[in-house]
Amino acid sequence: MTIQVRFFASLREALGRDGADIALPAGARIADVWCAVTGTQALPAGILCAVNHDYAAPDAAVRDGDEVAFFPPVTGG
Amino acid sequence: MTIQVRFFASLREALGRDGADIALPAGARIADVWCAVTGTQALPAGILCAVNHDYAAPDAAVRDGDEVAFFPPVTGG
Amino acid sequence: MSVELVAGAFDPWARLAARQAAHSGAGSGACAVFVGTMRDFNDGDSVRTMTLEHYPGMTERALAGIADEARTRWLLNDVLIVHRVGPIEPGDAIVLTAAWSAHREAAFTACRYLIEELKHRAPFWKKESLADGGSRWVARNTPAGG
Amino acid sequence: MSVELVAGAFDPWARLAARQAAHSGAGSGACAVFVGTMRDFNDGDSVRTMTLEHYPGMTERALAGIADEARTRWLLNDVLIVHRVGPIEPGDAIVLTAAWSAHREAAFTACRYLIEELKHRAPFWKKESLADGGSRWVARNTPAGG
Repeated sequence: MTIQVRFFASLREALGRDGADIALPAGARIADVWCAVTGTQALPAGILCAVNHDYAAPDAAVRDGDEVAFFPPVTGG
Repeated sequence: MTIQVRFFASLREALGRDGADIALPAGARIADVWCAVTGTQALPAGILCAVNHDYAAPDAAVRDGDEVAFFPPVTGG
Repeated sequence: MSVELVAGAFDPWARLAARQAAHSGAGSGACAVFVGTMRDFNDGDSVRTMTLEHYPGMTERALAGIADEARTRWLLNDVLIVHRVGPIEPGDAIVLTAAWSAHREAAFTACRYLIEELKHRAPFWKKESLADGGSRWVARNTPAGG
Repeated sequence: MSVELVAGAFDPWARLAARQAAHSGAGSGACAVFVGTMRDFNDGDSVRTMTLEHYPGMTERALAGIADEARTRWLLNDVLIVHRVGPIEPGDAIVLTAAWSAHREAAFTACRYLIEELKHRAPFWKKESLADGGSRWVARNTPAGG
């Protein structure tokens, strides 16, 4: 399945890109998306995750076509 | 001594006047002002009192030239 | 700090805009506001107009005292209170309280303090003219939780 | 109910005036407002400009969700949220939250809820350009008590 990944703010700058499309086997979870797209071993603490514009936990499953976003703590208002 | 008495709102309407100047012996208290100006025996519960534009208790002493006001609970805002 | 009684209709948002524009620099950060507007009903009755009586001298003194207390209790950059007196129509603004601070907690808490103390202590009295032709004095304000 | 992201400077008081004028009748009674303005200092440093990044789609969804929750929890006649995005200068309004109700307790509590939830959940990120030429991402919002 294909997942559309997006990064925001300081995380986007640190990774040097605003996202990527990535192919993953069925059954993958959000944390697997992170590891696959960044080539790292684990999702760091403090990074927030969203699936299709809703907050989601790192162990939530993703489905083909999902948009998965990773970003730092929010600072609006 | 002479006290300038003022009434407001429903109390003013009930008494049919907005105030009076009244002569009282030295040592009079706010409750005495009320009794003298209205000809009644006691200040009713729920009537608020002020001396010279500050809230005051019924047993507070008044002095020559004071402005003493009586009014119902406030309903501004 | 500004405390004002106004005898005619006032635009609370224009007052706030003017006050904010007068703040030199960009120090504040947080502004909390309360605006009370005359409703066209009260206690189940349709209200046509209202008259706000006050005690000239004591009312201004009470409002200035409340504003001073707020500035003593919280770190505020500015305080604004505007209150209508005299005849007033449904939809008109009755009261405006505002507090500016570097922090939203202080702004909110101070703004709430201003309106609660005003309703509790400032000498104003509302007389309602009802749609059925009668009139009545409002007996009591709603408590803080109402 | 209205939730809006704006890319240029906006006048919070003009927005409030327009919204209030659009309310048919005189039903509300109480309006509580919070306006957050960009300060020219933060963490002891002088801030020249700021950029507000957001997540198009998710940000609007988060704000609409917060406004809906407020309308579920309290008896409100209207809710307004306006938030700036993109480059912004000191003294500019960043955020406006407002709640209209028949009762001031509901208006105050809902207005506070709107801004606290927004700061906690809505995907916005501030990047500051400092007077010394550097820039930095704001790491964390002040807690509700700050």
